[in-house]
Amino acid sequence: MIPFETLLDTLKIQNWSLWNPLIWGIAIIIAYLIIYIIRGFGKKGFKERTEQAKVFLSGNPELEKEKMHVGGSNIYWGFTESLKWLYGSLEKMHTGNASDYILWFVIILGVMFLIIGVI
Amino acid sequence: MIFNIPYIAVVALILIGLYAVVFKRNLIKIVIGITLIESGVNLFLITLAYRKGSTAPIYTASPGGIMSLPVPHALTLTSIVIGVAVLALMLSLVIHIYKIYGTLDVRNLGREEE
Amino acid sequence: MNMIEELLFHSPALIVAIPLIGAFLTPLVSKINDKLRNAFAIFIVLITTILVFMLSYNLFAYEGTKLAPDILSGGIQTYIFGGGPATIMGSESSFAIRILFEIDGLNAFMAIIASILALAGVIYSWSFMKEHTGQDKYYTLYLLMIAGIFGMILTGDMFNFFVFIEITSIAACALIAFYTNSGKAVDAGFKYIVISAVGALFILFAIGILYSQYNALNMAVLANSIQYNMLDKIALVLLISGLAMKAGIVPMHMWLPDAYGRAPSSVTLILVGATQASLYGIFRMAFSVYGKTIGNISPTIVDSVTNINSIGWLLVLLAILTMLIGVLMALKQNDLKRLIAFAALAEIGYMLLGLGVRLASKVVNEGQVGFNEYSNAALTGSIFHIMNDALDIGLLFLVAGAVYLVTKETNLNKLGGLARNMKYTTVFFLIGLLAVAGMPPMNGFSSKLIIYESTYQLNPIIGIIAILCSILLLAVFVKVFHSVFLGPKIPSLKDAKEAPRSMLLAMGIIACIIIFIGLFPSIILENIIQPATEAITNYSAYIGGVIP
Amino acid sequence: MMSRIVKTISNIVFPIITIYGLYVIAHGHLTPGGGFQGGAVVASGCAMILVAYGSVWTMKKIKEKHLSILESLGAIGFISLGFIGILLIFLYSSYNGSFFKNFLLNQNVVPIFNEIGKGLSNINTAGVIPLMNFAVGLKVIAGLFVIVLVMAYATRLKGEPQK
Repeated sequence: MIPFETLLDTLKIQNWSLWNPLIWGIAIIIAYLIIYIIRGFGKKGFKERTEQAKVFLSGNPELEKEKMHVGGSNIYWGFTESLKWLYGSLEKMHTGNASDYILWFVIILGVMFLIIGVI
Repeated sequence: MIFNIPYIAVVALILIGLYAVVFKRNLIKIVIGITLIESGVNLFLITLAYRKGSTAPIYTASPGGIMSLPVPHALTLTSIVIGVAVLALMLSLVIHIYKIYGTLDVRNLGREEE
Repeated sequence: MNMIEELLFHSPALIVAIPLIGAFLTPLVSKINDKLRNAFAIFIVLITTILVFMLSYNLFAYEGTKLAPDILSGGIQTYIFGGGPATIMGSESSFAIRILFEIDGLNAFMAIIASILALAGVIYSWSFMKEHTGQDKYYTLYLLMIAGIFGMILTGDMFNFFVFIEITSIAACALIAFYTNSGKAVDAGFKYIVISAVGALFILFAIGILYSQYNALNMAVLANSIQYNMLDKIALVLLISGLAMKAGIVPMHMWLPDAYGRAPSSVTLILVGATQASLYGIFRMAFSVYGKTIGNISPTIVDSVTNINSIGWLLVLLAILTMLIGVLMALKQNDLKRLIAFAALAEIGYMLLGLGVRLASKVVNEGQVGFNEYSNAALTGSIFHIMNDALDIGLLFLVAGAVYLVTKETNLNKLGGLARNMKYTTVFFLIGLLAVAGMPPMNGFSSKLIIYESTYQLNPIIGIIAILCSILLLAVFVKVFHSVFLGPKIPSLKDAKEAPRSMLLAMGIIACIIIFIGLFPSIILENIIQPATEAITNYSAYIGGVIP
Repeated sequence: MMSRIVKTISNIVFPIITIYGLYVIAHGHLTPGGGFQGGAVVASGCAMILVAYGSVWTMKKIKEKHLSILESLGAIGFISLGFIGILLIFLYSSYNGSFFKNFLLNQNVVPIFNEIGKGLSNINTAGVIPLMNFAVGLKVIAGLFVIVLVMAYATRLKGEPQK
C-alpha cells in the first residue's frame, strides 16, 4: 500500500524518480535519436526509382494514392464486429429522444433512492 | 390530514408532469409536462411559506399577528421568471423544429447516426 | 484599504458582474462596429481572467506574499452582497439572510479553469464565427454563459446556485442551437433544455426540502445544521442525480454527445466548462453541504457508515459505466465531434471515480470512523483531473472546429491527409491526443496515475478497468489521428489551408498550459491542487467563513 | 387580425392596462408586485394589441431591433445600479461599499430618498429598490413583448392574405 505522499514524491522534479515526466521526456528524445541513427544506417543502401522504392502489398498491385487511405469507419472493424452484441444494445440505448433521457433520469433517481434512503 | 393536501398536490403535479415528459411523444406535450413539474415545485415553495392564520407579509398594512414567510415567495417569483424564459426558449425551438421537419413527433426526429 | 485590496475585496462580485454587464453592452457596441464588438468581448473576458488570477493568487500564495491577507479569514474569502453582516440575530437564534459568495480553494481552482476556457473560447470565436450572421447575439449569450458558469462556481447560496444553473443552461441551449438552419442542431438544443430544465427543477425541489427543515439557503449554514434524516436523504438523492445529469454521467449522458457534437466548437469549449461546474456542484454538495455526515469524519455517523459507503460504491459503479460506455461508443463513431464528445464522457468517469473512491473508503475501527490512506489521493487526483480534462478535451474540440472550418466536414470517412496542409493544427492535435490518453510527458498522465494508484488499493479490478479505458482512449484517438491527419491527400481537400491566426493562438495557449502542467505536475499539485483538496475536505472552515 | 369591435375595445383597454402595470412596477417595494409582475402586465397589454391587429401590422410599427436595445438598456441599468454601490468608494474614501449596496439609504447628499416606510403613498422610501424595479420593468416589458411578437411573426399563416 503506497501512501499518498510517497506517490507525490515520485512526481516531483527534485527527486528524479520513476514517474517524473521530465525523465520520460528525456527518454523519448533519446529514443528518437536512436531511431534517427538506425535510419541513417539504412539510408546508404536506399536508391530512389528502383524496385526498392515500390510498395509491396502481398503481391497485389498498388492502387492510386487517393484510394489507399483507410477511412475512419474501416479502422477497428474487427473489434466492433466481434463486439456486435454489445454495440447493438448500446446503439439501441441512444435513441436520440428527450423522453427516454428523462426516463433514465427517473430510473437513476429510483435506484439512488433505494440505495441511500432504504438501506 | 387537511394540511397535507397541498403536499399531495405537489407530488401529484410532479408525477403528472413526469408522466407527460416521459410517455408523451409530442414536443408540445413535453413542454407542458415541464411546466407542470415547475408548477408543482412552485406550489411546494409557496406551501412552505404558509402558516395557519398568517397574513401577507406587508408591514404597512398588517393587522398584526403572524405573517407568512416572504423568502419562499421571493424564491417562487424568481423561479417563475426563469420558467418564463425556459418556456419561451423551448417553444421557439419547437417552432424551429416544426419548420424544418414538419412534424412534432419525437420518434421521427433527433436520432443521430452512429 | 488601498486600491489593490479594494479591488480584491470586490473581485468575487466583479468576476460575475463584468461578463454580465458586458453581455448586455454587446448589442449596443455591435451597432458601432463588428471588429470593435469582438475586441470588446475579448477585453471583458481578459479583465475577468485577470481578476480571477489575482483572486486565486491571493488565496493560494504563501503567508507573507499575499496581496491582501486582511480580506481572508481562515483561507476563505466571503463576499456579502449589499454589505452588512452575513447573519442577523433573531429573537431566538441567529439566521443568515444575505446572499453571499464564499470562495475557498476549490472555488478558486474551478474559476481558474473556467477563465482559461473562456479566454481561449472568445479568442477562438474571432475567426471561427467570422462568416456567420447574428454574431451580436452570439457574443451576448457567450458572455452570459461565462457569467453563469462563474456564478455557479463562486456562489455560497443554494438558491443562487439554482439561478446560475438556469442562466447557464438557457444561454447554452440557445448557443447549441446556433446553427438554426440545421435540424439536428435545433433538436440537440431542445434536448439540452429539456434535460437541464427537469434537472434544475429537481434541484430546486431539493433546495425547498432543505429550506423547510433548516430555514436557511446558505450552504455554510446548511452544512452547520445538517442532520441526515430521511428528508435530507431525499434531498441528497435529488441534488446528486440532478447535478449528475447535468454533468453527463451514464446512463443520463445521452444529451451530451448530441449537444457537444452539434454546437459550434467555440461553444463546445465553454460547455465543457459548464459540465465541470455541475461536477463541482456534486463535490460541493457531498463534501460541504453534507460534509458533516457523508463527506468527512464525524463521531456521530458510526451507524450510517455502511450507508455512506454504499453511496460511494454507487458512484464508483456509475463512474465505471461512464468510462466504459464513453470509450466503447467513441471507438465506433465516425463523426469527429461526436467522437470527442464520447471521449469527454469517459474522462468525466475518471473524476467521478475519484469522488466515489473517497466516499467508499470509510472504515469503522474500534468505534472510530476513519478514512483509508488512499482516499485523500483519490480526491486529489479527481480534482486534478478536472483541470486536465477541461484543457485536453477543450483543445481537441478546438482542433475539430479548425478542421471543420477549413474543410466544412466532420465525417471521418471523408477526411484525410490534412497534416500536409495544417502543420500547427496537427501538432496541437497530437498534444491533445497524448494528454487525453494519459501519456507520460503530458498533463493527463499525472492525474490519471494518482487515480489508478488509489483505485487499485480500493479494488484491483476497478483500477485495471480504469487503465484499460485509458488504453482504449489512446486507440480511439490514434484512429482519429490516422484518418484525419495522416494518409495521402484527398482530392476534395487539396486546397485546405492552415487555420486562421486567432484560432491558432487559442489552441496555442491551451497547448502551452498542457505541456507546462505535464512537465511540472508537482508545482501545480503542491500549490493549487492540495490546497483545494484540503479546502473541500475541511467543512468546518467552510462553515466558519459565514458563522464566526 | 380581428374585427372592428375587438380593435376598438383593445384601444380603450390598452392604456388602462399599461397604467395598472406601471402602478405595480412603481409600488413594487410597498405592495406585492415589482418589476417582473408589472412588466408582465404591460407586456400582456402589448400582446393584446398584437392579437387584435395581427403580427404583420405590429411588426411594421415596432421594430424588433429597438425592443432588444430597450431590453439591453433595462439590464444595463439594473447592473449599473449594483456597480454604483462599489464605485462610490472612489468618491468617498471612507465609504463601506459593496455590490448591490443600497447607496441611497442613510446618506445626506440627496435627503429625499432618506426616509423609511411610513405608508403606501411614500414611494421614495426604499432607496435604490424602486429604481431597480423600473430597470427590471423596462427589461421585462421589452423582453416579453419581443418574445411574443417574434413568435407570432414566425408562426403567421403565410398562405392567407393579411388585411
